[in-house]
Amino acid sequence: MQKYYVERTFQAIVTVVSVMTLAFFLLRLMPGNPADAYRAELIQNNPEMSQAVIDQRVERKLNVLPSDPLHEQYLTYVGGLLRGDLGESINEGVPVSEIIAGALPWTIFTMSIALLLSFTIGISLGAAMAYKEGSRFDYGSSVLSILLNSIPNYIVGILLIWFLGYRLELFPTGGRYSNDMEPAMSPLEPLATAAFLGDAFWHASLLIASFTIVAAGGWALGMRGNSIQVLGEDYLRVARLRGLSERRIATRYVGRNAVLPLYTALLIAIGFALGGSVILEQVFTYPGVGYYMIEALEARDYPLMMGIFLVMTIAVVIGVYIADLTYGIIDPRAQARGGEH
Amino acid sequence: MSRGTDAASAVGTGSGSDHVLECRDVTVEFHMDRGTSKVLNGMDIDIERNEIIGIVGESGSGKSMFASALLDAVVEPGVTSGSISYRPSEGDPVDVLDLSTDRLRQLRWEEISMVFQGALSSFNPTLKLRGHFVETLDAHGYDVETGMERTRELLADLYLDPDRVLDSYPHELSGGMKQRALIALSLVLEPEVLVMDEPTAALDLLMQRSIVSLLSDLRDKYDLTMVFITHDLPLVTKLADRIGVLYAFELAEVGRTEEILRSPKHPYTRALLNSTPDIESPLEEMRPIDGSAPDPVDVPSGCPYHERCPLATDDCATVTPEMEAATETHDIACHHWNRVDDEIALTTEVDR
Amino acid sequence: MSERTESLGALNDGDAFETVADNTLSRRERYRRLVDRWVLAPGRIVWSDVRARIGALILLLYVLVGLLGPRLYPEPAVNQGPRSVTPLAEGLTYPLGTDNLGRDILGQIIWATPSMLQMIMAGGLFVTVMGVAVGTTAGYAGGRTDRVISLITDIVMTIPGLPLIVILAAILEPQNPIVMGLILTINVWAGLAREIRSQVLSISRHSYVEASKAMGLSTPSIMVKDVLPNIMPYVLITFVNAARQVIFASVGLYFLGVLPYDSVVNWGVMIDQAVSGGAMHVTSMAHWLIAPLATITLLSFGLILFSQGTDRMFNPRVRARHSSTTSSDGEPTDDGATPTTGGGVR
Amino acid sequence: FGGGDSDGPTGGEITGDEPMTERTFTAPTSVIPGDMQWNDSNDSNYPDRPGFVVFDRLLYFRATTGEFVEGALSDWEVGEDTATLTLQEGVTWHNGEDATAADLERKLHISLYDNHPMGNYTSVENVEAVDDRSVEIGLEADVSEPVFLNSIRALQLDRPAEQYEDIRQELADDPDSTALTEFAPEEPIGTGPFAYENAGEQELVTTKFEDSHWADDVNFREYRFQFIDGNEQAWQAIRGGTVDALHNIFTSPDIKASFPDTVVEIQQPTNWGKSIAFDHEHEHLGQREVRQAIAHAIDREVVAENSAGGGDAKAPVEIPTGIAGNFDGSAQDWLDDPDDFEDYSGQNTERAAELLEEAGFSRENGTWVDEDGETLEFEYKVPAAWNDWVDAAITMNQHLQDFGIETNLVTRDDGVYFGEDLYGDTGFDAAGFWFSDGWTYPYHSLNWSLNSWDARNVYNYPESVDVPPIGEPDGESETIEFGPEFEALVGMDPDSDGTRQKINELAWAFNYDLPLLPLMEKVDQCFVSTENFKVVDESDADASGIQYPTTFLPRVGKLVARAEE
Amino acid sequence: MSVDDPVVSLENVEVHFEQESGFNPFDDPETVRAVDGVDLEIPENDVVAIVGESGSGKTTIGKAAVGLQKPTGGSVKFRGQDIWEAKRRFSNSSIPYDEIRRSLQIIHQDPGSSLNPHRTVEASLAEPLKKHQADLGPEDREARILAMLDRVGMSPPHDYARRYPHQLSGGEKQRVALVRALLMNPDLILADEAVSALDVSLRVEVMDLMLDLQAQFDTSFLFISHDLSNARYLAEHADGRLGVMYLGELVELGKAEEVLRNPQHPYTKVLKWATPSLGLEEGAAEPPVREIDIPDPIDPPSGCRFHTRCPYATEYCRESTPDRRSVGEGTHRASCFRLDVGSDYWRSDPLEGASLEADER
Ligand SMILES: Nc1ncnc2c1ncn2[C@@H]1O[C@H](COP(=O)(O)OP(=O)(O)OP(=O)(O)O)[C@@H](O)[C@H]1O
Ligand SMILES: Nc1ncnc2c1ncn2[C@@H]1O[C@H](COP(=O)(O)OP(=O)(O)OP(=O)(O)O)[C@@H](O)[C@H]1O
Ligand SMILES: [Mg+2]
Ligand SMILES: [Mg+2]
Repeated sequence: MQKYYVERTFQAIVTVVSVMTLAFFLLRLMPGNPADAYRAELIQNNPEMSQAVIDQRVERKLNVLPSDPLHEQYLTYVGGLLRGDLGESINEGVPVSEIIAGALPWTIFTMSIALLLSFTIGISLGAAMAYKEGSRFDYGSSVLSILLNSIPNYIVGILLIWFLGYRLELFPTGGRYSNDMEPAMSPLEPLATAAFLGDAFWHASLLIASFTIVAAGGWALGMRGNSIQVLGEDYLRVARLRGLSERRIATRYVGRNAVLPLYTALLIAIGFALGGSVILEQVFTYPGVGYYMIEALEARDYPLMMGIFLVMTIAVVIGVYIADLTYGIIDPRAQARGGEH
Repeated sequence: MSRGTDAASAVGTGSGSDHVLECRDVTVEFHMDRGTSKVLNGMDIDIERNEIIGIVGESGSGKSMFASALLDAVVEPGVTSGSISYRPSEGDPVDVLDLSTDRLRQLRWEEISMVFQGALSSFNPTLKLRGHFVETLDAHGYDVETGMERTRELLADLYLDPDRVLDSYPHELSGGMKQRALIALSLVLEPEVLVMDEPTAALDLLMQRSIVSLLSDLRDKYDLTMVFITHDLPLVTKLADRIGVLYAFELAEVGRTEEILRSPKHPYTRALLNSTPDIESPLEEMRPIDGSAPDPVDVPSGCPYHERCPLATDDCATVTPEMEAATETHDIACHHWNRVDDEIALTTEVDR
Repeated sequence: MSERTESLGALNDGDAFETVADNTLSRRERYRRLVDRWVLAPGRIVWSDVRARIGALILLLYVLVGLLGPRLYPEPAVNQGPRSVTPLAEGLTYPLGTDNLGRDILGQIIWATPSMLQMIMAGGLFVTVMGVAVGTTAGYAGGRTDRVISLITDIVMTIPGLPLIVILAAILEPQNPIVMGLILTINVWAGLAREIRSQVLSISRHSYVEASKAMGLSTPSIMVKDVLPNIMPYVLITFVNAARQVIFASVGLYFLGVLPYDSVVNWGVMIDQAVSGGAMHVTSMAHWLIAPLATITLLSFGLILFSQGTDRMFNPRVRARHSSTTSSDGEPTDDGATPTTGGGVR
Repeated sequence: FGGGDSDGPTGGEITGDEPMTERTFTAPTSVIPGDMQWNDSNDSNYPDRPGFVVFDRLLYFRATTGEFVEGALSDWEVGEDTATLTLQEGVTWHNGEDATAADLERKLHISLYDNHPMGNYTSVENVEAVDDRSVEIGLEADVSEPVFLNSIRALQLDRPAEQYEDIRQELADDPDSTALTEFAPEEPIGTGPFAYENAGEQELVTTKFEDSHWADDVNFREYRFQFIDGNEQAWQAIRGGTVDALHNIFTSPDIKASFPDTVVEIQQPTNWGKSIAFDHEHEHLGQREVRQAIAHAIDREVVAENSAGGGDAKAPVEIPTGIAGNFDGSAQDWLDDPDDFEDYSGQNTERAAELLEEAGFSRENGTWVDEDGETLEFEYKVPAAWNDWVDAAITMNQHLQDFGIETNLVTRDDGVYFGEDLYGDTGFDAAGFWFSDGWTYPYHSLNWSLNSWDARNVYNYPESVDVPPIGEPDGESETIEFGPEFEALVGMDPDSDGTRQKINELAWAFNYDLPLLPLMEKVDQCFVSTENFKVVDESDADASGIQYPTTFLPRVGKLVARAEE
Repeated sequence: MSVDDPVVSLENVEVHFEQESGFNPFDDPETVRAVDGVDLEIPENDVVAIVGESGSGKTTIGKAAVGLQKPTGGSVKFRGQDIWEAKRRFSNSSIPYDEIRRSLQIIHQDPGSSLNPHRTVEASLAEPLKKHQADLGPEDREARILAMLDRVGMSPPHDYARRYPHQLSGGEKQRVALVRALLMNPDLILADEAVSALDVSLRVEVMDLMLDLQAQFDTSFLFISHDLSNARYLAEHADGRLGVMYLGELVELGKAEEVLRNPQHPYTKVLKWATPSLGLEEGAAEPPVREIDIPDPIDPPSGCRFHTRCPYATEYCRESTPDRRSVGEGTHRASCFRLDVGSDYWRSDPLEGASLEADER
């Protein structure tokens, strides 16, 4: 009875553990170490700093690096993880969990809005295209969707920054919120909170737009295919004959039956969104987890990288996990179809 | 090549009785790259109130097109022409093919409803059966509560457990149960006419037979007129009052069931009867029909059956046969129908 | 009985089993048939679809540029022209202008094409081969093999791809485009494997597979003849996705500067240099950024268009229609107007 | 630079009696303000540029002339065995306390505990406050004034008792204590003209400190730092008016041209430049003729120009001698007779070919091969993210390839480049390097190139080389032992003839043997928007000499707010 | 291999499927008892037709008989050699597995999926020849295929040979499948609902063809159908036997004519009722079963499996399982208590809705 849940949970744990182990050792295989990276940074930012001072600082950085054999470091790390301790960032000198806690909400904020927007736009457009299959609208929108889908989102990002940010100066091109904005997140101050969220959205709007534009094309194409299939189903013809209103048919019949198969894809996309934010956040210098990922990579900040990798992996695992566990509940057909979906 | 449009030549039904549907020159066409495909060709037939009429024919002969045409529901991009006049028991007759969208929406299911060939895929897979009933009642402004009462009664009449069925998703029911539920759904608005397109094709024989025997009861209980479409001749003889035989998108013969069985006059009907496996009749006499069914884009001229017909003469290849009445209730579209008895033996022993 | 036999065929009983050929097909004819089936017919199919045709032309353009470009077009060199020349400003000397070091931009794009194509091919092939091999093995073997492979596949699929690629690239510092291609698609194959596994499961339920088994055909030959042709559309789509992933990721990572590059030009490096060189700020340098962006977009657009139109190539219906050695007069249905609903067309 | 308007881009004359305004001056910072901590001995998130505003340096160095200028110190004296440092009158901590000699003493002590290079000449016991404002430092080794001052030049008065006295005690008790490096104050107690006000997620606000000894010359209320990461964002910020200044951001002329006319550029030499480091143990690069040939084959002017995007922000090295100061040619002032030196300028491929042939190479199919038929080829590594270096390297690479030397450019991750290639075990054939670390006094740069740990270990330069007399490359060679030479130079009076002589000899050794090949010197570019502020002309010595104009000029009243309307 | 041995003999075969609890995590893994304790011998040149409702295990028993479904119990022998024994690697079987594999062939119900859509008719038909007559050159192969196509009435054969399956009608596809099986020169062909999907008028044609070829090549046929009239047509023509399956059990088996003329098991009677003849008589309006729907094979009823629907069922039927009994002399056998006049059945109470005497015909 509970066997499936247990198995699935076990698999999720195995996945996280193996990915973490892999990542741990891969990270140490990378050439260079935090001290090297620090030297590079010092030299670049402080050309006037004397070599002696640089050496001295690098030396200090080396001292904070653990010198145990790798497998012991691994055990220590795992031990720490079990206690909920992600370690301390070598570069920033603060607990990794603190950095992630600071960055994660922003990535979740932007990515969830972007995903929801792209999903909504995509499925509406896709359904509209399917309804008008073969029309000029369908043709044009399909080409547009394909075109959008063939541009990497970071390129869209560059273009948006370029034109809307730099050229027309309509949008901010980076940062989380305006300088004069007091961060407010409290139900007691609804106005301030709304203003703050609005401002944050304003700042993230280009980033969100780049993700949305590209992803919406993909969703639209998927939804179009599904809807066309549903539109050809017998039950739709019967529903029309039964005199159901077009609205009910569009929502309860076409919409629902065509969207449900995308549900899994959406959940998995949510999981992958964290990892997918890397380049975009870098382009927009938006300090979310993806941004810190590259920062950490450049600084060879192992604990921070591990922490971020962990978060990204867990996000995917949770996405897939939820998708697997709930799909049967969401879509009654799944039970009939069996495990494959 | 249509057989004239004059309504006078409508296929007789005998005793000038009460027609619920009168089809005149009903034609369905598809325009395709290859040419125009006439998948129903000048169909003239009257359907009496409270009768069960069976329409048989081989696969692709246009049976489903006829069924769809009765509700003006031929799939796009098919074009239906001709006239189908519907005479409700109260009120004025209307032409089904000439209705406003709203009136058509009301006509369908409230007055003429339909059970499809594929019951298995006639339900929305993500909606419980109850939902299907409720939304149908809702869409037609019926009182849901009384409607559901009726639904339960219908389901029970069909040997189904109403509660269990209503609370199931379609995939949770077996094919036979789904098929019966679909029949219930088609009757929920108390229509006058029920069109059934191969309602049992996908089912087991036992289930087919059981459903067929239920249908007679339903007809009596709910005062229905039924159009029962099938390729299974033995099955329909158990049920129908009259049978029409379709060949190559046209009616070849129509008559009372015993007339079709005992003295079929069209060579095709005879061949069909002779080729139907049957547990009773002697084996040696069963023969297949040679040749194959015509392509709708390219139907042979004259009598469409002439290429396969043993009686065919030169005339058959050029002159399209008109419906001729053998008896008051029996019409045949064949130049040589009166030679049939002598030339083609009927090998099935029908009466016993 | 004899009557029936007559109706079935004029040949005498038993003859059919001993029949031997009385004339041999010329080798030429055989060859012609093969070419028609495997080359001409697919070609005609692609050509018959606007999307596929445009896609094919785009891809052909890139392949030609990749093969011939470096031979025909001078290698870009530092200070070969003035700095930041705008497109066509100096006639056709620098058709797309020059960059901040006076290098011809068109030259850079052309000279970067071969390695990009190698990278794409390497990535695409790697994904396809891995995915098909792993997926078919799992799907066909079933049982414990399947469970173990599926678990590994699921795990690989779960690894956040981009970060992994970044780390691998840092470790391996690939310079060789082929190695690059492999790294960039390091976990893409898992998706294909999973897809193929379920396809194989469903295909092996088809009765013709069972018939092949009944004939005693070996598993590999059933795989190749009965299963693979069905999954070709998936393979093709995945190939394109892998190619896209290679393009997107490589360009993205070069752009981020986390991939090493040498003096060989590269579109991603061009974008990086253009952005950090201020192309977004200075109108007169916009071409420096637009050229590689457009190059990348066009290529992936071409790939997608091509794949969208090409999955028809694996549809036997379409194939039969375009094959000249298969007569088409006997075709019972016209699938150009195959109904999507209703009527029981068999 | 800028436009030629009658009003002048600098925004008119600065009279020195501009009225106080409520204006805010905004500049970028690359550290997220919310993360900042203010102990520069702690390596994480110390905001460098804001540090310049909040803290005072002991003294400032004018890179153009090599002079030292008053900072927190008003006076300094470097004698035979003691150096005396004296604080300015009126230096006040931002918590209101007067800064005293004890504070200076604490600073020096802590620096010495922290292994500051000053420790080469003294130790904690020798550093003592002698009165309210002076600290005396007992010197343990011979050291000339410029060398000593250079060693304390980066020190700032930033160790108030309130925050650091305990730490000093702890360090005194236990020199290995990590108390200092772990201390991370979120709010600084500074001594500079602006005091910390608050730090948000995006922005750091500092306000004018009225008790500062600089206060009279500052006429605006706030100095803010906004988090801006990356050059593109910074360019956009000054174009869009989000910031009033950029400090030290390389900007090509094209980009500069896209700035509003009101933005003026202030250039500033860094005395820090790019060179090619050769692995002296490399089969071919270990040969002097090869290095010289390479020097001739590369057109350093083109390299510098390309590296500067066609602008003048990179100064090509005129005569490679290892002495900094090519920005204005001051490097040559040290040379008694510059003509004696090989200047390698232009692209003299004939001479290069001659040199290679002398060394036994010959050209086959356009490529140089040695006597054994081995191709003259090497890998050239540069850090990938240093765009100007990469541009220079691409150019140089092209020149060498055109000449027939098979070079292969390899860009490396910065950390790997320094960690593995330069300071690690991977090594390199040739690599991008620098040839002076910011000091104009030749002792430093020559010592660094010829005699440092880096010279020995990074590019494997020998401890001694045979060098012919100055200006006579074909003369009889004499061996120079670098160790003793430089040891002697530390303590020598910079103004003496002997010192000059020695410097010339060493510069010649460099010029002849080319341990490194200096290519160009970097010029810092600062930008100030004169929309709301006025700034002195670049010709002013203060403006172009002291790092960073945007933080130093306000102190001396040369960057002032316009009167508010 | 002895000549007396039947081509295939099934002894007490049972096939149980462990059903993977599909998607729904709440389902326990279930065992479907698709076939339970079936004995059947198919001698050389014989035709056996098996009928039964959907899900009664016809396909499963058929596949077990041709070695495509491994039985979970009992044995399946080919001319006395256990098939699954022979399949094991390194087994020293008297008949090599390859030989067995060649001898047992199958034709499927669904003409649509029985041919690989990606291969032309010729390519599909070349496979068996390549496999079992490797010495044939490509031209001979082609000639033989064309001859066979012609033989089954598909002319001109070279035109058909180059078609893809979608270019064939259902009847033509079935013929190709038949040719494919025949080209293996098999001893037994399992025709699993091979005509059910065809148009009524085509069924006779294809069945005639099968009968013809059966006679010509001395092949045995195991013909499976849910349609009694088709089964009868084939079985009676070949003078073969007819078997009736119900929920995994073979409840009646005998000469086709006998079984039909004198059905013994109540279920056979039901089937007969359900198979309409072209007669006019209305028949019993009510089906002669107490329950229309077939019980769940996952949890088949105890005792006689038909007792839940049987109009004659008694308490006794619920508790005990009937043995197979011969009906008269000959091979006609059925499993029903009513055949045993001495059974306790007659003394037991009828179940609700049933009666011992329900209109006996
Ligand atoms: N959408 C369509 N477009 C074009 N032709 C169609 C379409 N639907 C059906 N046809 C053709 O119309 C003809 C009649 O089809 P119809 O569905 O009425 O046959 P049928 O008698 O119901 O056959 P079956 O017994 O197989 O259901 C067939 O030849 C079929 O190919
Ligand atoms: N591979 C399988 N796994 C699990 N259960 C199976 C499998 N094959 C068949 N079954 C089950 O075994 C029972 C008998 O199936 P079988 O296919 O033999 O029936 P059938 O008589 O051929 O029915 P039909 O007339 O529908 O083809 C059914 O309940 C079916 O669901
Ligand atoms: Mg139909
Ligand atoms: Mg079956």
